[in-house]
Amino acid sequence: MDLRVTIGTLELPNPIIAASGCFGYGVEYDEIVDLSRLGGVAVKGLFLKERDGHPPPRIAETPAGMLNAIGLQGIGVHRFVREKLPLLRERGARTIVNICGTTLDEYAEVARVLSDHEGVSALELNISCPNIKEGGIQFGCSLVGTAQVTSAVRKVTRLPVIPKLTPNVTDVPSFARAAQESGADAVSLVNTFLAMAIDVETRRPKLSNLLGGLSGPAIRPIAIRMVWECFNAVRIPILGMGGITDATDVIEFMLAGSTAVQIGTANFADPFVWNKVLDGLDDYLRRHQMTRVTDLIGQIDTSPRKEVPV
Amino acid sequence: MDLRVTIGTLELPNPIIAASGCFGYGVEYDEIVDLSRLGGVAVKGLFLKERDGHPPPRIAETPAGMLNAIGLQGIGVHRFVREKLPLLRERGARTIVNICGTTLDEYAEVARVLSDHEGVSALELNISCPNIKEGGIQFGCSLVGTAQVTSAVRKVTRLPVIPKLTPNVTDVPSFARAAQESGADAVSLVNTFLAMAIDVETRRPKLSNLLGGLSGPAIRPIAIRMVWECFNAVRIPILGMGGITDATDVIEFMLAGSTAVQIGTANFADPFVWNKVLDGLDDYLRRHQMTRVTDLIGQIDTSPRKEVPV
Amino acid sequence: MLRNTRLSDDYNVLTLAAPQIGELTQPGQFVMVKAGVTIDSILRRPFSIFEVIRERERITAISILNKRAGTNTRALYALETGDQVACLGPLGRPFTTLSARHAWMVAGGVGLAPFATLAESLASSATPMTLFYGARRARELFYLEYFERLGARLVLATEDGSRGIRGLVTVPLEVALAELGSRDAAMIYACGPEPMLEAVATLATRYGQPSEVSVERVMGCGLGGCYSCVVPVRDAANESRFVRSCIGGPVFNGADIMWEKC
Amino acid sequence: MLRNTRLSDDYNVLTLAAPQIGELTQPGQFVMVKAGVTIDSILRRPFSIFEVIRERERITAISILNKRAGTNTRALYALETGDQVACLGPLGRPFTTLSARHAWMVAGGVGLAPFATLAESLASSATPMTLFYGARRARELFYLEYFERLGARLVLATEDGSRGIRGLVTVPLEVALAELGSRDAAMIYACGPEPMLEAVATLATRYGQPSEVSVERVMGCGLGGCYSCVVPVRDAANESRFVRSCIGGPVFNGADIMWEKC
Ligand SMILES: Cc1cc2nc3c(=O)[nH]c(=O)nc-3n(C[C@H](O)[C@H](O)[C@H](O)COP(=O)(O)OP(=O)(O)OC[C@H]3O[C@@H](n4cnc5c(N)ncnc54)[C@H](O)[C@@H]3O)c2cc1C
Ligand SMILES: Cc1cc2nc3c(=O)[nH]c(=O)nc-3n(C[C@H](O)[C@H](O)[C@H](O)COP(=O)(O)OP(=O)(O)OC[C@H]3O[C@@H](n4cnc5c(N)ncnc54)[C@H](O)[C@@H]3O)c2cc1C
Ligand SMILES: Cc1cc2nc3c(=O)[nH]c(=O)nc-3n(C[C@H](O)[C@H](O)[C@H](O)COP(=O)(O)O)c2cc1C
Ligand SMILES: Cc1cc2nc3c(=O)[nH]c(=O)nc-3n(C[C@H](O)[C@H](O)[C@H](O)COP(=O)(O)O)c2cc1C
Ligand code: FES
Ligand code: FES
Repeated sequence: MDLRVTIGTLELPNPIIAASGCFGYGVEYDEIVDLSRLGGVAVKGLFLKERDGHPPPRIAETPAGMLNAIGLQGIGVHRFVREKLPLLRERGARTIVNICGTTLDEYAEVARVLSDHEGVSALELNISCPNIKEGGIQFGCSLVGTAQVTSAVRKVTRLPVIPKLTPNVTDVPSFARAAQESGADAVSLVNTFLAMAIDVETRRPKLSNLLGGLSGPAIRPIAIRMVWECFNAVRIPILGMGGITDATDVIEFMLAGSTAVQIGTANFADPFVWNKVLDGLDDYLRRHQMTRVTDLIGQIDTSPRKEVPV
Repeated sequence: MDLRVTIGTLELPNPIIAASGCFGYGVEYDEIVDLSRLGGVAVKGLFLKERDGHPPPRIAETPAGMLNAIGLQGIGVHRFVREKLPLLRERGARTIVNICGTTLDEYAEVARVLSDHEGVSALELNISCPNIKEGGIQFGCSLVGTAQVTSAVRKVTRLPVIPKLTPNVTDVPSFARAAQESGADAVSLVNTFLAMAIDVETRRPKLSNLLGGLSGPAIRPIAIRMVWECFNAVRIPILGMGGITDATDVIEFMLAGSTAVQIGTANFADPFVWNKVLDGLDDYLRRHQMTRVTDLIGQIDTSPRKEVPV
Repeated sequence: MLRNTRLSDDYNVLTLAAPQIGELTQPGQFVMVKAGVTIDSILRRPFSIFEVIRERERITAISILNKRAGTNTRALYALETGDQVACLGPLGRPFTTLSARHAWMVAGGVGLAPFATLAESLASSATPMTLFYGARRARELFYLEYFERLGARLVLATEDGSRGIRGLVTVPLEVALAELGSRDAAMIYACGPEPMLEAVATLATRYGQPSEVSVERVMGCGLGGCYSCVVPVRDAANESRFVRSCIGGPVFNGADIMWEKC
Repeated sequence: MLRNTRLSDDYNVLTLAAPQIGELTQPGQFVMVKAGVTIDSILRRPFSIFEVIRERERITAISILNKRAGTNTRALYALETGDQVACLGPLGRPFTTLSARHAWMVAGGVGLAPFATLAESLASSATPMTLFYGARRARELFYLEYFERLGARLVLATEDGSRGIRGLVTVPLEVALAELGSRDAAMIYACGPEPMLEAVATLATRYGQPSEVSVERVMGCGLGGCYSCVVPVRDAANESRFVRSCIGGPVFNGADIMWEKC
């Protein structure tokens, strides 16, 4: 079974990637997950400097999903390359670093630092985190901002550049196009949906930050729609995500047009999800007499229906 | 316990309304629901003429939600006033008619027909149905279109005019403002989220129409966020909805800024939801020593948190 | 839930303590059932009312014949006595049983479900009846004695030939229709997969007999609220119009459905 | 799940067939548990490992002490023998038990949970120990004989005065601290509601004794993946830094937590 997929110049042994912010810096999972077996590991969003994030409570559960407002707590890019990258490299993980910035210069600077170090496979540009006021989503919600961040990073690195798009806009494909035209090698989508929950007994928001990002199975049908829209709008590969919990969900995202997928929330619910998904994918291809996973990409059958299934 | 709420000139005995498209024309529920006990009944979207809608399958379940692409099948406004309105009037239901159009003239004409008949309490303008190509969402996704439809209907009726906003846009509050400035008495939100699901075994979309609208508990946290954003942006009342299943959810929507709420999908799952919700609301007010339901509206407590609850 | 009788690895009969529903049931009606909300499914599912159960002349319960097909039917298969099941009904348009004709019931697989109550009703009016019943294999032909006891003639078919005729149940049906004398008349009732219903309705029309078919559409509410369950029905002008099968059906005149638009 | 022992209307002990977890458990560690995904909750929940259960010297199981508080704890209360429970662990930093001091355990309500294994461990090293244990009422003081059997002195407090001292458990703790001779030394362990932990840590500092507290934060993953579970901890420069309590804790030095930022 050939599970390999290609994102720009990056070849992955399979399309299953740990989603940023849902897998720490990867090293936390070293004991229970074979990091080299994953297609890739997208590490937690990194600014240039350390950040302490929002006060707790930072998460809350909602129907078939969860809200988070972590506020991008993180150790900054310099400590990352010193303290975390060596182990990831040693394990043979394909490390995708999710980078953040409050200014274009910061994005570029973080990208530069990472490009200087071996063991980084690609840069995912977080222009879509709904949980911080400065930077991030302020770029991701404007076409110009999306193009600016992408170009700024493109100029300073030869690594694959993957802007991560927000779903909180009217027309996601136009953002995918803006990314493509500014030199992106691929796009990731979706980040979380801006959302909110209130504890009716205390009348307080369930998150200290009031607003947070919705992830998990609840958002999957919307994410699938956005992947399919973008697949029809750009030529570059799509890293699809949003509510994947098993191989069936992976295949749904690939049929809609994803070249690879990321799994976030489901890893919290079950850190052994990876083997389950990889085995399930293999099993599906076998049952359908396929040999290459890439033959799934965008292969939804939208031809007119001959008969209504009963 | 005073459950009365006011929407423009319309007074409702309680804030619980059946959502459009989820309660037929109301008359279907006459045998099992006391229509006069509901705050109001929003009937299925009506064009000027009859429409046959999309071929089945028209619905599919998704995590904590459902997709629909009914395609606004309906009997048209003339048959409605002849065949359905008399029973609704007789039962003392406060009938909110959800009106559709492919042109501004059609919206105005439907509104005019309805304004001529006794028993219509308000007009809800469906400018947000994601399931039809012509009309509807093409108005609802543009500020100008929203303003045009609202003004066109405003001109021909004295009934309360309630544009129903789509959640599939970057900035819902700007649409609420456009509606307010064009003479709307209130806004309804949210309609369904444009979404999609694929059957991985057949590789076909689960809906004949490919795309459909996501409703149900899954969307609640996003809808709550949008209600709260709009509450902070406009003076007119908000009819909040999206995933309400019980009194707790109603209260969450009211705390976020809704004056009234609508229940859609949950009525499919349990057509006896209405008594459960009304009793639960009463019980909550009693427990919290409140006498007026209106004291909940927008009363989320966002003051800085003194201590983290444990 | 009073009793879960597992008939095979896929089929079971659930007895539900719902005497009020039983009192009102007419053959061909259905209930909307839910064994519990899960992350994958919040909506109820439609099931034909299989038996109306009497104890000492009083109606005490109803049952449904369940076949594992997906999320909810799997959950219904796994239930244990005492579990709560939400059940709303009886719903829908029943079969027409006024006819003094010979009654032919055509059942495919779990499509047997509406015929138990229909046979009871036909037996009480002494209408002669035949059950054409097809399944994948002999082991999946259920309740044969039940129908025999009510006086039904049985014509069986299995796909693997392990009992009765090998092939689809429409094969013996066509033979029987061809053998019908020109003055004999049958009323044909059918329930099963949609291609079978279409075949039955087409055969009935070809041989000049009336038919009633019970369609199975995905239903969101069962009450006419959602418009999910439509079938294309011929209107006065011979045009196709989508009719809600939960309130306009599930039983339709076979000749009224525009099968080519299905 | 081997056994569900309901101790009261709110508390139960679940015995889980997880010998491998038992083998590795150190006092103060926890497991991430899930009794089944529901529409309201997909994430696991953290529970202290209560007992490590041995049969004929072999570790056969662990147990957790569960208190009904919401969706998942309600489901765990309702489980029946044989039900499947997902259980991941042991996780987190355990208590420090090297100290040769007198061990004082301070438990509030379900905060008793980590002290059963701690008491076992302390008993095996013959460390003298006292359990300060507070609950709402006498009926909610559990496993007293268990601790007595291990040689622990018990100091009880109930909010309604139905057993031991009336009031919070920090009241007798403060009395005991005040009575401590200047050369006597205790190591104070605490687990319970956060205001209690703060009070214990503050008292310990005031009386010059070391303390370790086990904090209870909402945890999304238990493995350091999500950053949901942070507590503000003093860094070298005396500044507050959020530390993940699932891997940096749940046991912290009481003096390290910046309670005013909690
Ligand atoms: C009026 C009526 C009476 C019925 N009576 C019975 C009965 O007596 N016994 C019985 O076992 N079943 C009966 N069915 C079918 C039963 O409702 C479906 O098997 C059930 O909805 C499947 O639900 P699920 O959650 O198990 O499957 P899902 O997980 O929802 O789906 C599994 C598969 O079944 C298909 N499916 C889903 N719902 C339906 C549906 N309503 N009709 C056809 N296919 C569907 C899906 O497309 C999917 O391919 C009846 C259906 C109708 C409309
Ligand atoms: C390290 C650790 C060890 C624990 N050990 C035990 C134990 O041994 N026995 C036991 O009964 N409980 C223990 N808890 C607490 C237990 O995890 C919570 O009671 C549980 O998460 C509540 O889940 P729920 O789904 O029942 O409640 P929910 O429906 O999620 O919430 C109910 C209420 O509890 C609050 N809550 C939710 N999660 C937590 C949490 N993690 N901590 C505190 N409050 C929370 C919510 O804010 C809400 O007000 C421990 C917690 C931690 C962090
Ligand atoms: C707790 C949490 C933290 C996250 N942090 C980040 C982050 O740092 N950078 C980022 O690009 N996305 C972040 N995300 C978004 C996820 O990477 C992913 O886009 C989203 O959760 C949808 O996937 P899922 O439904 O599989 O979780 C975070 C999500 C969660 C739940
Ligand atoms: C089957 C179905 C049909 C609907 N039809 C309409 C409609 O005709 N007009 C309209 O404005 N909204 C329609 N809606 C949207 C609902 O009124 C409501 O906005 C949405 O479902 C969110 O609420 P809920 O989560 O409680 O269902 C429909 C929704 C469903 C599920
Ligand atoms: S099932 Fe809802 S209208 Fe028929
Ligand atoms: S619980 Fe996820 S990081 Fe601690």
